[in-house]
Formats: sequence, C-alpha cells, structure tokens
Amino acid sequence: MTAGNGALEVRNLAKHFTIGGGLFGPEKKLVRAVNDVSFTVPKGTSLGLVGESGCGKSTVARSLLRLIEPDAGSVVFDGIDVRAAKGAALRQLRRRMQIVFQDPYSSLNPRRTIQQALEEPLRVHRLGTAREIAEKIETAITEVGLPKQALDRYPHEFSGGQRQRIGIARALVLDPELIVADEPVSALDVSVQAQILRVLERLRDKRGLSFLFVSHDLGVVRHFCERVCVMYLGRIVEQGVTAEVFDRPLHPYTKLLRDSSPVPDPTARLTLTKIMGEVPSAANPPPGCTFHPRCVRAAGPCMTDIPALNEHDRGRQAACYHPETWPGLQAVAAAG
Amino acid sequence: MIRYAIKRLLLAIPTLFVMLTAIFVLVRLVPGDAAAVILGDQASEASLRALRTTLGLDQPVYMQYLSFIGDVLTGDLGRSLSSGRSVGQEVLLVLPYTIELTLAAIVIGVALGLPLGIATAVRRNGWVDYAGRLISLVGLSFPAFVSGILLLIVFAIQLGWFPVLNSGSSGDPIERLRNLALPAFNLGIIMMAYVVRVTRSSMLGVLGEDYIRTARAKGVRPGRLVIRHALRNGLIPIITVVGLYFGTLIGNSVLTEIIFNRPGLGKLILGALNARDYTLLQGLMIIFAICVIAVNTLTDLAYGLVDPRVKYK
Amino acid sequence: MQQNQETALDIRGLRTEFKVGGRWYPAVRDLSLDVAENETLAIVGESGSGKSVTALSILRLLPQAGARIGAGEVLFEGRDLTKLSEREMSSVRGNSIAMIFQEPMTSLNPTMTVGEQIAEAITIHRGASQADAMAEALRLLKEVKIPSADSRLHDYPHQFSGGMRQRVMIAMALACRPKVLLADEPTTALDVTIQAQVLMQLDELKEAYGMSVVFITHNLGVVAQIADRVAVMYAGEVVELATVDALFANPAHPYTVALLRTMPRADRATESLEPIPGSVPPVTAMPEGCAYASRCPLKQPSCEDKRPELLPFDGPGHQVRCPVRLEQTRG
Amino acid sequence: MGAAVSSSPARPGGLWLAFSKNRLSWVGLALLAIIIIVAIFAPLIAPYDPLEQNIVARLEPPSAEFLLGTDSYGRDVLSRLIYGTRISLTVGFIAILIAMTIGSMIGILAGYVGGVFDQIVMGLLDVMLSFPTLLLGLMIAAMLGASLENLIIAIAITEIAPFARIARAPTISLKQRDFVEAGRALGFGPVRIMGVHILPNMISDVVVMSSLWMASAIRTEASLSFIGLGVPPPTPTWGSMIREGFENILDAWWLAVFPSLAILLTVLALNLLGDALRDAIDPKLRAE
Repeated sequence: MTAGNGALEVRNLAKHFTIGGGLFGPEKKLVRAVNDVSFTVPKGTSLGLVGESGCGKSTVARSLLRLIEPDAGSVVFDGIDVRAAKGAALRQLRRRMQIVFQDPYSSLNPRRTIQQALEEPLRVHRLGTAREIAEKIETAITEVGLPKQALDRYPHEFSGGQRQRIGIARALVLDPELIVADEPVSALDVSVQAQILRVLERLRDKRGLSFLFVSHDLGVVRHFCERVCVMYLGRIVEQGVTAEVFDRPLHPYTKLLRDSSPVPDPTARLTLTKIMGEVPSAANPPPGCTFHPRCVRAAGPCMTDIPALNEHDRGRQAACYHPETWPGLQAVAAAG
Repeated sequence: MIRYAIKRLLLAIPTLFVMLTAIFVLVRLVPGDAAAVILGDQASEASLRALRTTLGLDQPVYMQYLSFIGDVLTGDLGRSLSSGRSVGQEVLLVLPYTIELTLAAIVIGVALGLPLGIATAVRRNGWVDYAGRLISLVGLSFPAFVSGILLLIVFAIQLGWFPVLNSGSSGDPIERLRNLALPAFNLGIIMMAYVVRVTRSSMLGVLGEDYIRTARAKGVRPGRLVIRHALRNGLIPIITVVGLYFGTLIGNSVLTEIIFNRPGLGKLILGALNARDYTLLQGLMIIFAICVIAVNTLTDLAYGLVDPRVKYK
Repeated sequence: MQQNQETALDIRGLRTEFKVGGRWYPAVRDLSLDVAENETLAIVGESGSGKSVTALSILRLLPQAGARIGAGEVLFEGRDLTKLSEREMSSVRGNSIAMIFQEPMTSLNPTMTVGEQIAEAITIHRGASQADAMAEALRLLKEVKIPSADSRLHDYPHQFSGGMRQRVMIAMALACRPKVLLADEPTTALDVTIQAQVLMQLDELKEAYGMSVVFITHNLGVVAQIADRVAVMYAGEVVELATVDALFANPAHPYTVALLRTMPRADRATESLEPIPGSVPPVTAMPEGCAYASRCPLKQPSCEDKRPELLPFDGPGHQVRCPVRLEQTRG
Repeated sequence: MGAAVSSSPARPGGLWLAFSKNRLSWVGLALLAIIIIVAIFAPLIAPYDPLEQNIVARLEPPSAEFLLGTDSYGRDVLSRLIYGTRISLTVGFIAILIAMTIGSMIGILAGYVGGVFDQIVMGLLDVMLSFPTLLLGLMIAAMLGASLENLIIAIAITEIAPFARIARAPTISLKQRDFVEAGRALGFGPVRIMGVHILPNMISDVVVMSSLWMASAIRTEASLSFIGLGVPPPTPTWGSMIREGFENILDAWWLAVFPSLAILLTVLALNLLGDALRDAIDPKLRAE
C-alpha cells in the first residue's frame, strides 16, 4: 500500500445485508448492497459518486467512516488501514475524516445550541483549552458564512440552508482532511443549493480538503467533482474525468443517466426513443451484467458474465462488453 | 398468509415457556417455608413434611421446574389444596360464566366504541369530539370495582332494576340475561372508553394520510371516504390494541365478578387467595397465560387478514 | 400557442390564506392564470412559493381547518369552482379535473388493490358496474404500460416500485378522461431515469386524451422538457409568465434570471454558480413592496414602496412583475 | 405568557403552548394540585384522627359532625379519605418512578443496541405487557405478602414493560437520525450518544406517559387493596375503605361511594393531564 500521501484508497469494498429472516419475516435474503468497489481520492481533489437510489452509493460513503462495517475489501487513508483501526487510532482517524449529511433537519440535535454542537467534538477529543475551543468554533462558524450570534441559538431557528452550513461547520471543527458529503445539497432549493456548493468550493480551495461527493444529480457532480464514479446496483460501472464521462459516456447506463437528466433548455428535449424497465431489486439481481435487461446494446456475454471494470481510454474505465463508441475515442476491446 | 399463520403459531411456543417460567419463579418467591405459610403457625411438623412432599418442595429447584413444566405440558395443573378437586375441574366449572361475561363486554364495548370513536375523529374539535373524549376519559378512570359498586348501588339497590345477589346459574334465559346485564355493562363501558380512544387516534392518523387526499381528489364523498378508505386502514392498530386490552379485560372481569357476586374465575381467584391455595392460584395463572397467548395469536392473525402488507413483510 | 384555443381553466385573482397564530396570512396572492385546452402550463417555484397551494386550491383540497380561499374565482366549464357546494365539488374532482401527487409511496391506499382504486372513480362518476369498471381499470393499466397488467390488477400498492405507483396514480387520474390534469411535483420523488419515463408518458397521454395539464415543479430542467407555457412563482405571486421558449431564451424577471444561473447542468460545464443571496420572506412578514426586492440586484428605492403589477413584456403572452425591467426594455 | 414562551429557544416552548391552550389540561392540573395539597397537609386538614375508633358513633351517615359519615369502627370517613390520599399518591408516584427509570433504561438500551438483544428483550416485555396487569400485581403481591413496599414493587414491575416500549420506539427513530450518526463519525462513545443525544430528545415522551400510567398504577393499587392485598389495616387506603363499604353496601352506602369518587377524581385528573400532554407532543395531532 502507498504510504501517507493523504489519499483515500478503497479496494474491493463489499457490504452485504440480510433482509427478512427473523421470526416473522419471509425467507432470508442476501442483498449485495456494495460489490467490489475500488477508487482513489487523491489529496485535495473531489471524487463524485453518482447513481440512482438503491445503487449503494450511500452505503459506500458510510462504510468508509465505518458507520457501517464493511464486509470485505480495504479502506486506506493516508497509509493507515481504516478497517483495522481500533480505539485511539480509530478516534484519530475520525478526526481526519468527516461526514456531511443530506437532511439538514435530521443532522442537528434539536436540544443542543449550535455552540454546544460545535464544542462537543473538541471536548470529547480533548483538543485545546476552553479559549482555544471558543476560537476554533468561531472560526468554523464564520467560515461557513454564519454570524457568531448564531452560536447561542437552537437548530429550529435556522432555515434548511443555514442548518446545512452548521452541519458543515461541525464537520470542520476537528480540522479534517477528507469530507464525505452524502447528498449534501439534495434536500435544498436550487438557489440555496448554489450557496452551499459555494461554501464547499471555498473550503476545498482554502483548506485543501478532499471530498467524496455522493449525489444523484449529474449537474451538481459535474460542477463540483473533477472525477466521477457511476454506480449501478452496488458496482462501479464507469469512472473517469467528470466532463469526459458525461460528454462521452462509455457505459450505456451512464449514457441513459445523462440523457434522462433534464437540462433547462427547451430546445434540448429528451430524445430517448425508449427507456426500458426499472432498476431491479438488489436482493434479486439479474445474472451477468446487472444492467443488461435495460440495455439496448446487450448481447452475448452480457447475459451471463459480469464485466470487469477495464481501462478503455486514458484514465477512462468502464465495466461493459459493448461500450458506446465516440469519434476520437479509441474503444479498447474488453478482455474476456 | 398460511406461512405467516404457521410462523405466528410457532412463535406462541417460546412465549408460553417464558410465561410458565415466570409463573414458576413467582410462586417460589414466597418468603420462607411455603408449607408453613399455607398451613399457618400451628401446623405440626409431620403435616408440614407431608405437604412439602405433595408440593415437591423437598426436591431440588431444577427438578421442581422440570416436573412443573412436564405436568403443565401433559395437562396436569395440580389439585386444589382446599377442595381437593383438580384445578382443571375447578376452572371448567366456572369458565362458561367468565366467557359469557367477557364476550358480552367485548360486544358492548366494540358496538358502542367503534362508531363513537369514528365520529370523534371525523368531527374533530366539534361537540361530538369533546363529548366522546370526555366519556372515554371518565370511563378509563374507573377502576372496574369502583364503577361496579356505583352501578350496583344505583341500579340494583336504589332502583331495584337488577338483582343485587347474582346467581348466574339460573336456567331461565331472561333471568340469566338480567343477571348478566349489569356486570357486562360495567365491563363494556370501560372497554368502550378504551375503544373510543384508540379508534379516535388511529382514525385521526389515517385521515391525515396522503391517500385520503388522493381519494378526495378522485371525488370520493365523505361517507365512503371514512368507511372504505379510512376505516380499513384505521382498523389495523385498533385490532392490535383491542387484542392487547384482553389482559386488562380479564383483570377487570375478576373485580366485576367479585362485586356482582357472580361465579367465575374471579371468585375462584379470590377464594384461592383467601385460602392460601397456591396450587389453585398457580393453575389459574397458567390458564390465564394460555388464554392471553391464544388471544394475542388470534389478534396477529386478524391483523394479517386486514393488512395486505403483513403477508409479505 | 394559446391563440385560437378555448380556455379550459381560468383562475382570477386567487388568494389562498393560512391561519398562523390566530391570524390569516396569504400563501397565494392575486394569482391569475389561464390554461388553454391541450396545453401544458408549468408552474415553477421554490419551496414556499405557493405553487402546490395553488393546485390544491383549484380542487379545494386544502386542509379543512386552518386554510381558506380568501378571494378570487376558479372558472371551469362556466362555473366558479370556489362557489360550488362540497357535493358539487366532489363530482368535479377525479371526473373533469383530476390530480396526481408528489409521493407515490404514500398516495395510494395500502389496503385496496390498485385495480379497485382505479375503478373507484369510474364507478363513482360514471355509475359503471364493478365489472365494467375493473375492465376499464385493466385497460388503463395497460395504457400506462404496467408490465403484465392482467396479473397486477389485483396487487396491492406495496408490491409496486415508486415509478410503477406513479403510473398507477396517473391511470387513476385518467380514469374518467379529465379535461384538466393537475400534476403536483409528480416526478420529484423518482429517480431520473424513471422521471424521464414518466414525463414522456405524461406527454403522450396528454395528446391521446386531449387534456390540459397544469404541471407543478421546482425543477427548471423538467419545465424545459414538458411545458408549453410557464408561470414562475415567488413568495405567493406569479412574477413571470411566458412561453417556454421565451422564458429560457429571454428571461425577464430578475428572479427567473437568477434561478437559471443557480442550476448546474449535466450537459455542459458551468463556470461558476451564482447563488441568490438571502432567503424568501416568511408568509407572516411579507414586505409592502416587491417581495423579491431584498434579494434583487436591480432594486430601486421605489421597489420597496409599492407592489409591482404583472404587466406585458415584449413578445406575445410574456408578462413580468418588475417595473425596473419593463422600464429598461422601453428605454 | 404566549410571547414569553414563543421566544424561549428550545422546542418545549411549543409543547407548553399547545398544552396550555387545552382547557381540559387546566382542569386536570388544578384537580391534581388540590389532591397533592390534601395529601401533604393531611394532618392539618383532617378533622379527626383517622385511626381513632368511636364505639358510640358507628356507621353514622353523613352529618354536620361527620361530614362523610363514619365506618363500622366509628372512624371518621372524611379523615380516613384524606389520609388515604397519601397512600395512593405515594404508591403511584414511587412505583412509576421506579418503573420509569428501569423501563426507560431497558428501552433505550434495547433500541440502541438493536439486533438479537433487542428481539429477546422485546419478546420478554411483550409477554409481560400482554399479561393482565392486575393479575400480575396480584400474583406478586400475594407471593411477597401485603406491605407498602411489596405493593410498590408489585406495581412497579407491572409498569416496567410499557415504559420500556415507549422508550424504545423513539430511540430507534432517533438512532437513524443523522445527528446520532454524526456523533459516531465524530468519535463519541455509545454512552455519550445515548445519554446526551438520545435521552433528552425522547424523555418528554416518557414523562408524558408517566402521568397516564401513574393513573393506572393508582387504579391497580386501589384494586389490590380492595382484594385485600394492599397496605394492611388499620392504615386507611381508598381500596380497603371501599372493600369495607362493599361489605356494608346495603345499609351504609357512603362508605363505598366517597372513596370511589376520590379514586375516580384522582385518576381522572392524571388522565386529563396526561392526555393533554400527549396531544401536545404528538406532532401528528399538533400539526395544522
């Protein structure tokens, strides 16, 4: 493994859930929520994780911080094995990797003032004197664009966007190096969404933060992330530089996702002749490439074998036997 | 559905074991020598020893437990210390009266409580609502023996409409009904209070659901909206809660039987308590436990019938 | 676009009020809109703009306590819907005006089969027998492309996915061939690929059934996909009304302009987003003058004194509630 | 009051506002206040010694001398009623306090830990919950013997299961809230999360129910006393007074009626209060 370079490296991450079972439930079923997921977030960069609901993107995000314990694979942050960390080492890691949540109404304890919410992590980790702690939280709250007076108030006195800023401030007080942002702007109105994206951009530039940015909104990911991983039914089906992936998608699912995303331009109306089917249940995935029942290009091995995530062009990877072809993009035939 | 039913029935088995174990432990909670407690201070050493052997108290606790479970599973609940009859016989003698009483109470409670509960929810904050809620609160505040005594004083002693001394055993159906009326009404109004309350909160919850708005948007009129769309969904929690109420109903029927001097399990318990007849008491608890488990199981099955989602959960 | 066409629904001066702390405050103010036959009118706005309240007001589905229509008329087939009795209103709902909602997961009755729920409107409004209604329900399920519709007719909602449930909702709304369909954020809770399917299907059905659609959404991308005309709402008012092409090519109101600049696009790089500063004034503290003034880059001192009116802008049917912009174009 | 309350920062302000608008809640509160005052100042209020027997004045009907009459030992019913308040409130309050503490701890733990532990604990509690409260109390009291302490223990045990249930439900929903997840991500320990982030957000649910269940505890106490399993005589308790009245029901109606009304009023007061509180915290009922 690479030694401390500040990067987050995820290899072959897997998480299975069992549903059902128990005394009342139907038969036990194994749901492979996340399967063989690998990616790297170099220091100071943003990686987007896009996909539709149930594709496993949030599970990946939470597994990295061990809010959910993954079943297999490795997570290495700055040379330290996250999955093996215990006790003090784990607490240390939790300082360095933080999370921002989707729902600003659920992410703050309604009974604690903003001051209490921001102080608590510093006190628990015994970081600094009372004076230093006070300075630190003032810095954090102004950094996210709220006045110091906000500290004495309770969460319910703030709007959704303001709460989201507070949630970001709370993640900041421990001076993390990586932020896992799980749909941080999805619950907000567009005008507020832009405000929050601005705040995150500023933090990335000023503090040199790395981001794993989970979202279902291609526009937001395109705006915020240099690179992107597209997930479908627990697997990464394509990854690469965001603009390239969205402009010239290799995997038919990426193309479908892009073509389905509405753009504010009446001259560019949806031209999809046919969008087939729905996402199958992760408890009962189709054999072979899990996308094949919805795929116009499916043929031959697609029905039986799971395609590997292979390099198709410089820095472009896709898990597809019959990737889309684009002028100027050399299609490297997938091995196997 | 069948799968669900079988699972539910299987689940009753561990529950029964837990209850039996709890009863076993409870009965052994008697401080000091149980035989001495039963026979009193004056008992001779010989009679004490004899009783200990009869009750199996001279054996180690685990043996006592095993033979207790074994006896229960083979249907042997022991013999009453005072009458010498088997517990099963004692219970069978009076069980019909208790069943008659609780069934009558359930019918009264649901027949009055359900419509009133629906009315309070539909006319929320109207006078029906306030009246219904007040009636239900007062009903819930009565311990069964308090309401029983008040009913007895007013309708039997002062007005003389019903007999003061109840003889449930009368063969004459009219007389039997007259005997049943007051105690059943006593239990019924408490149950009604309970049903009104549960129905109201359940219906209020359902009436605020999105699918009720959908139905209104479809042009469904208020009557059909309440009966067809809201009630069926509202019934789900109502059934559960009414099933859970069965335990309270049994407890209240004990008190009611004592007040109205009606034969039944209640009087049997009181007699056992006064005679320190621990075998009979233990046997009665086991029977109650079995009844409660049976009713809970039935409730869950009914739940499965009303809620299509249960089958697939 | 709406020339030479009959008006299907005409809202005039609608004011819908909510009771907050014992006082009535308007959530929708002085709203006038008309929907032509076969037209899709999108109402777009952020949360709290009053767009959903408008739709609920048309069918009078607001919560019975704490909300009321304070003023205005909703003219439909020669009648003012706000004046109808509750009984007369019932025979309009689901019959000549139907509605679909945002949350497909909670908007269907969990204890009735989807067939029964679709058939219900037919038995109520058409007096059809249960058997005929179920046959029609099956046809509708097929029409909205539910796979193996025959066997799914007797399934319960929890056996369907979110996208399928929304199709069932649509089938239910179409059951009596309504003149007007009110769609309140029908695709917001769905994934994008499913959203695209439902949007395209709604468009096809609109043509097939000859309906007018009032489509409520917060998503400008969705608006661009399906609308013929667009009303932009802000703080309970329509601030701009235009054909879809005019709105996106030549947005007039500063709010519309700002809104378009805050939306990152999937199909091209957005250099920098320009967030709108500040927030929407709360319904209990609406300013005297223009509700957008506090956030507006074009604000003039006069904006805060007097509420601007919705006046014609350049181009047919284009209206805007901003005297500053009107001044600019004239000048 | 409204203005002061609405400017208070924490959410309970809204709770208080909703509660105080309910007229019935005030009736309950006033009744309860009177009952508590009576219990505290019993020696000052009671006209006679509740234990003093008076052979000459046996079974006297209510009169100017004995406002609520006398019992078969010639003891003043009013005085006994006043002292009986103490037993009912003490038993109800302490039993509920015990049950609330133990039950909430079980509920939070089961809800937070989840999994098999939760299933087993809840299975056991379900069994307890479905068993008739009165019979369970009766059984325990009968086995332990009649005394004030045993009565409290018996009633406390019967009320543990409902508290555990009511504590578990919000714990589970709070556990899924992002701020609890955030706490874990920030490196907080489970004790801190349960104590600082879960408990304060659910305690109102538990406290509200405690008023309703104190009513039920008082009912159970009276019922057990009535059966003869309560605090032993000659201590005056409402249940045992009614029992005595019941034995003389044909010739001395007042013996049973007045303690009956006392129980009814006390339980009603607690129910009114608890109901109003519950309506106030139930977001489903408070919304709109």
